[in-house]
Amino acid sequence: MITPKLILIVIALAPLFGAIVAGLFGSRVGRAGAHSVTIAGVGVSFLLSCYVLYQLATGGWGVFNENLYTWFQVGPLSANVGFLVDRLTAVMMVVVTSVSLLVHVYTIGYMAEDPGYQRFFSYISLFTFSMLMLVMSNNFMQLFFGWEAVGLVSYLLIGFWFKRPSAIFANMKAFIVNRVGDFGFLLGIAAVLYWFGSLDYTQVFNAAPTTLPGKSLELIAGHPWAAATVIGVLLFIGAMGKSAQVPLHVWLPDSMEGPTPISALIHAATMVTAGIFMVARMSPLYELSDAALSFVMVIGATTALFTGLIGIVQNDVKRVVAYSTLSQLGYMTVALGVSAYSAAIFHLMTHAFFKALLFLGAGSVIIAMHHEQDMRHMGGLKKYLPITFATAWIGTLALTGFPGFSGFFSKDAIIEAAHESHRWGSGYAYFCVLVGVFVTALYSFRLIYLTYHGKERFVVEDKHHGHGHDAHHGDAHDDHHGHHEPGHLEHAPHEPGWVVWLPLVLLAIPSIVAGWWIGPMVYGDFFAGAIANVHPAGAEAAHGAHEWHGPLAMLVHGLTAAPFWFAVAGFATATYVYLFNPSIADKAAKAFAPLYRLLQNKYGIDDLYFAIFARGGVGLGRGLWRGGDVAVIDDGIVNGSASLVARVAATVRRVQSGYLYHYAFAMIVGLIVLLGGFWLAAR
Amino acid sequence: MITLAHYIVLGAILFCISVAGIFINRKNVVVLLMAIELMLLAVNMNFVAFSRFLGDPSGQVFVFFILTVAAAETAIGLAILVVLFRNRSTINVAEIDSMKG
Amino acid sequence: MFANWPLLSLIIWLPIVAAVPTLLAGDKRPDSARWIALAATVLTFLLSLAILPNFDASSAAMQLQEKHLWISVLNVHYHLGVDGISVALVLLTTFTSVLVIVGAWGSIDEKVSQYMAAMLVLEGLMIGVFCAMDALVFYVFFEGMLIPMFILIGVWGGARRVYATLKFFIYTFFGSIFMLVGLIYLYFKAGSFDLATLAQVGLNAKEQMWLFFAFLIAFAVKVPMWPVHTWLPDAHVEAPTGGSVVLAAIMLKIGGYGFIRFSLPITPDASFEYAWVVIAMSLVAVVYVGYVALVQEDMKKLIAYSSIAHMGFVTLGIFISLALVRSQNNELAARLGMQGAMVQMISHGFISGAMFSCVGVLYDRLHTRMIRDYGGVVNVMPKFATMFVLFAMANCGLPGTSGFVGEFWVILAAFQTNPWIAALAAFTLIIGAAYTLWLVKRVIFGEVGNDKVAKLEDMNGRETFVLASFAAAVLLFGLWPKPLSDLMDAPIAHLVQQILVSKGA
Amino acid sequence: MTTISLTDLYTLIPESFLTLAICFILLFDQFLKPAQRNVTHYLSIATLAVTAWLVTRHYGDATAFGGMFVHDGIADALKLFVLLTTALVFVYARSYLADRGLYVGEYYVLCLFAVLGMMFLVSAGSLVIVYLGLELLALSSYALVALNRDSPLSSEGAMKYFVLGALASGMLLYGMSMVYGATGTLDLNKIHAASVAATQPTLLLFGVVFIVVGIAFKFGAAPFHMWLPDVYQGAPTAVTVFIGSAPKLAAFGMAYRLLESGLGGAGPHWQQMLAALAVASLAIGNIAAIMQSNLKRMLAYSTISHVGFLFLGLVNGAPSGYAAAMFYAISYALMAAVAFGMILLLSRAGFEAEEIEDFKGLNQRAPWYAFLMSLTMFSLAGVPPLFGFFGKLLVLKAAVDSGHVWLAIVGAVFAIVGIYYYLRVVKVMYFDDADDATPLAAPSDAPMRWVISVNALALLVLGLTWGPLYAWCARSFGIS
Repeated sequence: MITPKLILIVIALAPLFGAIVAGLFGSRVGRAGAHSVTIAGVGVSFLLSCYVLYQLATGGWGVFNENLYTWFQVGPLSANVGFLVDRLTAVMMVVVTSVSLLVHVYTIGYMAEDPGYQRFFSYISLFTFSMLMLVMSNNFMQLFFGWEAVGLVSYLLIGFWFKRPSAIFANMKAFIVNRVGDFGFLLGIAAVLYWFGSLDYTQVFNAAPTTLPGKSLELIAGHPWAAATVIGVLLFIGAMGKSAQVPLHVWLPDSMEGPTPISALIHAATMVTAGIFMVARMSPLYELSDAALSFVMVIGATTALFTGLIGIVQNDVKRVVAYSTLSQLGYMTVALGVSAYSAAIFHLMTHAFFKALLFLGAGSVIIAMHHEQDMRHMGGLKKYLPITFATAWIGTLALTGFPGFSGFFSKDAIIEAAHESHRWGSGYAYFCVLVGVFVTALYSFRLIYLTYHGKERFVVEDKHHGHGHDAHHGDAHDDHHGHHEPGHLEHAPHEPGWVVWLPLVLLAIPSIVAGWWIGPMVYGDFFAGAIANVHPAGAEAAHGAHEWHGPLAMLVHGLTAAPFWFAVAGFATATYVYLFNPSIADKAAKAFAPLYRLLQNKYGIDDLYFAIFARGGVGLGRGLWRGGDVAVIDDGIVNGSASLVARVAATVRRVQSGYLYHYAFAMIVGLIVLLGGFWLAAR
Repeated sequence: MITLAHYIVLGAILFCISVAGIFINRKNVVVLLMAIELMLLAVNMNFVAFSRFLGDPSGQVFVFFILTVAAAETAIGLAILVVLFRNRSTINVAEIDSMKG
Repeated sequence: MFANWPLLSLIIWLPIVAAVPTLLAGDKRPDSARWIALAATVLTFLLSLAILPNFDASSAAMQLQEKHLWISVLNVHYHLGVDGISVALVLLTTFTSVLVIVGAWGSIDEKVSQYMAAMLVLEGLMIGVFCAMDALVFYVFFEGMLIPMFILIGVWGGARRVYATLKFFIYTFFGSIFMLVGLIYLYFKAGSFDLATLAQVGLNAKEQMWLFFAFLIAFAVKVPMWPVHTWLPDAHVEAPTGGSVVLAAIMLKIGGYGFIRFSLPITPDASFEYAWVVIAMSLVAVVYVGYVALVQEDMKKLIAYSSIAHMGFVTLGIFISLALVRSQNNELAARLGMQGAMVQMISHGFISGAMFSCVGVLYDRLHTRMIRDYGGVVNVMPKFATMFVLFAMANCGLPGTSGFVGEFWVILAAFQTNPWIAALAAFTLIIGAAYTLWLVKRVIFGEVGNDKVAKLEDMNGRETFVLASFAAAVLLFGLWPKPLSDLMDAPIAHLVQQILVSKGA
Repeated sequence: MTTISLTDLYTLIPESFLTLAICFILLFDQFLKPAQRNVTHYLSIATLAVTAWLVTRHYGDATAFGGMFVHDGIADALKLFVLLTTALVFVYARSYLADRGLYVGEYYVLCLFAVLGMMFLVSAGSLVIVYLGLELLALSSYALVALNRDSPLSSEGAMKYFVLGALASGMLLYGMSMVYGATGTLDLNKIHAASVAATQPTLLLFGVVFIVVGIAFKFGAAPFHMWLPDVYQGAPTAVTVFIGSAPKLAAFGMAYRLLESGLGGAGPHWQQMLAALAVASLAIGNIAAIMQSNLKRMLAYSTISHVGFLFLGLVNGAPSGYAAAMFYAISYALMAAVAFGMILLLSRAGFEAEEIEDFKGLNQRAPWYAFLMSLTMFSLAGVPPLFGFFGKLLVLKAAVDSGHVWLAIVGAVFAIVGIYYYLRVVKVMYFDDADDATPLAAPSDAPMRWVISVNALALLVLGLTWGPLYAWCARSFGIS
């Protein structure tokens, strides 16, 4: 009996099954076995997700909301594991499984030489499972479960090459910074339980409009905070960690230490958007607090602009894309902050495709360049990697919002929404997202030019003594990071096999066309019921819908709007500086040295955190340990009382002098004391 | 007129002298034995005086017992003294301190 | 079929009695000692499982009661019984004991029979603690435990074992002796040591205060709570692996169990009045001890400190619940917090046991526990590394592992009293991850640290069995803790009712 | 004065038998060659056994000689345990004595005389009997301590014991004279009546102070304890084991007779004094014991601390308190017997196992005895489930019952201090490596091996089944 429930269970568990097989029995099933079973698992999930989306979109199914089993039960309160699948979920499921499937395929090529092949497949399948659990959850507990599980897999994958000191530093950093976010998130969940007495989405959302207003919490005596604000801000702190919003963004660039496929899947397309998804999911709560939304908006805007700026000065091809991801996540967050949730989700979707595309393209370059990631040693790759080159252009155009590409629609909707918003801080947000367009175009085309155009800045040493990239194969404990001299290659770069370029092509298609669904998804009521304030009667997005005349009209309108011209300006600057006159870049760097250094140092935030939290924490710990535990408690009180007893004992021993007359004297003293006591008592 | 109180005070004085003899004496163990005898005599003085004053003979009977026991006690004390002297070649109280602490 | 058996007595005395043949096997026949011990613990475990079908989890009543007159003049009974909380802890004990015996198989080579015998006696006494319904019987088991543990640490321990074991013994004795005086006072008031009777006896505020602090010292040392925790790191560091496992997995739980059995029912008003003391101490444990754990250079010490921090959640949960039910009459949240505390106890049993077993695996190979002597273990021991990372994640409370459940509920319940308490408690998410993952980074990941590490061999079947068993438990109760909550819900609900009632006289 | 009837003698059958038997042994031993000393040994043990049997035969309340001799459950119980402990001592002491050329009849005769003294002491119904019993015990003890005539330590100990003992009995007598003066009688029952009526309170209470001092000395309570470490250390271990065990029972009997039977009316006064002495004893005993390296000396200080605990029971001043104290005394006597017995067991010709260091690595050399010794140490320390714990439990309970909660807390605090030095012995046996790891040659004295094993295991078994014993103690004091 194939019920929706069964289908959903299969969707969730198929990748888990793949992960278990590849992980625990990796050596038995072999490489081919591992990738076959995981790809099959994710493939099944993908197909069924598409089916679910189709059913939901066409009205074949209603919203699915059912508990699978009770996880914990205390009296009337129960925490369950269950699925809430509506259109929002379904879109996320399709995004997750589709990108995941393509990344699985791509990995076959990318990780071909890696000794940890099966392990890698196991991890990414496990990730898919976790992410699905996150998006399909119908309650806060399971949301947190998925939330942390994706964090775990991210941790494992960033540190996949566990011999690299930088990798195992990055993964720890990622996990701990995420934990800072989770700290708030968990408290947010606690606040939800406090006011609603339930962890179930539906119950909470239904009760929210009646429960929350008027409730407040005095975190600091005399300063009551509205309940909705408390919940909103706390939950959003979680999102800040997971979606790498300032000031918890520091982990994401470092996470590029992981293999590129997971940068595409986890750190661009899906996991980092969990925060966006979460806020959209919680929109019924956020709608009750303007303050929380303003907070969200300001954080998002700051992220959008300022992390984008850092992207301009990065030389590592993956890091540029990573900062671009940060910036785009900021856009989504701004959309959330102005209550344009569906726009955020829409951008999330398009971004997933084109950002995965960009990452995988970068990965393709990296393979071709034998794990060289520095753009300063690239250039002119277009003739070697035609497919990658073409798809990279598509991705970049989508990212920069070239009219007609998916990014154009999604981003324009956000900018428009920010423009229309009257919420506190929306002016700042609008400014940030608008300037962000220029920045985006600048770093994106810089990447394109430095990588694919211009002169070749690498040397091919055609040495034929077998020191090719196959040389690693024999060594099981191979450090994957080649020990080549930078910019020296044994072979000319060439397009990797079909498993690599096929996903690029397949991702390029939605990168172009996905935007055309903007009508129903953002301005229609596709998400009605799933997201609050989706209806045209709502505030900001509704304003946009008022003028909504279809995507084509939007396209035409877009050509005259400010964002487009900002993008063009960015493109022009990049083209002039990096394609035609590369020396300007260096001159500019020197001319604006302080600014350049500031960006190079990522505003010093990483260093500051390291000094305060890492060093400071260790220092504090050492102080507490040596000063508190060892000095005061142990040496002072515990051993101190022991040595006090010993000192007293030494005195007592001296009294026991061995002399008879002292003994007798003691007796007399005892007698006199007793007599004295008696005398006192008798008085 | 000699009252009971006088006897009691005398007994107390004897007792104090003997006690003082025990802990002030730092020379000779034999003096200790004498002090002990004196103490018993103080007690006997009390018993006899009380017995006489109360008109109850049992106190005087007790005195006989005490005297007898005191004799035995002295005998044992002297015996120990001899043993001690044999081992240590001294009966100086101030030198008997090999065990302490 | 076991309905009429004195099951509790059986599981208490079977291991203790089995210690005799184990000891008689002598050092010349270590294998017989091992097999006898294994058979005894496995049998005990099976018998303890037999409790479940004969147990009604929906009832808060003490079940499987056995009551025999022990000291007629004092009206003391050998009175055993279990409710859901006890059953959970008994099962934890019997389960862990099997693994400890298996784990000792290869790592203890000297005086095997004595080691096994001490472990068996210890097991029996610990089960006794969880089954005792008479305070004197409880106390006898509670204190009796010290002897085998003292021997275990002292004989098979590391370099500073004498200092550590004396510290352990005297610290614990220090705590419990005041409880003894308190119990005697209660007997004076109630004329009985029966726990149910003691819970009924009326006490005025002053009496309750004194008794509360007497119990607090005893159980705070046992848990251990800051600032009486400093015996634990030393004891753990010096103890043999099995000793550490038992200590962390079971013995510490007795402190938490004591709060629930003694402090709350007997002195509810004082417990409420001074709950802030315990809550403050617990929060210090979470934050302060978390920082201290961060800088440890010895793996066992680090895990020991992390144990203290985690046990902070147990005490926090218990006393938060008390505050909730007393000041807000929020019974549901109180039950939640209490459940959290109890689940945390069980879960910490598995996780800390597993972590110490992990360290044991490494220690057996290189005979060092220093973090700096390792590095890149994953390169040579992939299976082990997988387990280690799993338990590390459980240790930092990753959802899906049992480590999450308790912390989650305690934090959620704490929020209902005061968000700041919850915030400080939730700080463990960060600091816990920091010290655990830093440990993982330094020990497991990276290039092979040195030549000795390069020669390490991965776990053998026996070690895999031990860690896999722990892993199964950690994952089972992480993904599906409901069996635990069902088991303990009724007694906790009852307890919450009980502490709601003031007993001022 | 009533006439002396046959029933009076009948009441005294155990004591009479013992007296005759001692005289017989004293004479008989003269005709034995040294090689035949075993006859004396077994004869002595048999005498104790028969006496015990006679005691049980005459169980029940009776008085003799106009109330001078009291025959009640308390006396009987104490006598039985005195006899039992002495028998244990004889068994433990034999090979030690034989190895050192001390295997002489005097040892047995003196011990038996001391036993006789104790039997009278615990049955005393009059100040005279108290004094006579006490002196019989004391004089025998002085001689016993000096038994090894060639040992300087032994004679020094004896001299200290003698002088201080004489001083103490002088003080006791002085107190008795005051009490006599205040009450006009030597009969304890009449003194009790008079003390309740308290016609001469000042004089009476003045006497009470001195009597308490005498009792405290006999127990070895601080600050009247100074003799104890030196005597325990100086005496041959075979003697230490005797004076360290049975006389505590007698001292309890004496305290009960004097303080409760006699001076019960002054209870509140002497209870306060005992409380003070208890605190002092707990403190000094436990603290001084920590620093000792000589096991006998350490056990001596530990005795002082145990006396402090025992006093907690006496402070109670009610039957349940006395029962607790008696229980404590019994448990202590049994524990002390093993503890000193173990020293005897491990010593051999030319080697005294007196130093704690001598027990190093005993677990490697003789695991069984190490186990027994550690049982004893844990029992002395008061760790459940061993016997010693329940004694502590009962006396602490007695203190709490009488409202002396603070005293119980003091006891508890010093129990913590005390645990350290007992653990040290266990530590030395189990955690340290022996200098000489060769297995210890099993002592040739098979009865001793068996008896000491049973004695030590009894500490464990009685720990689990102490109910009947306590019931017996309680019954003796009229608690059902």
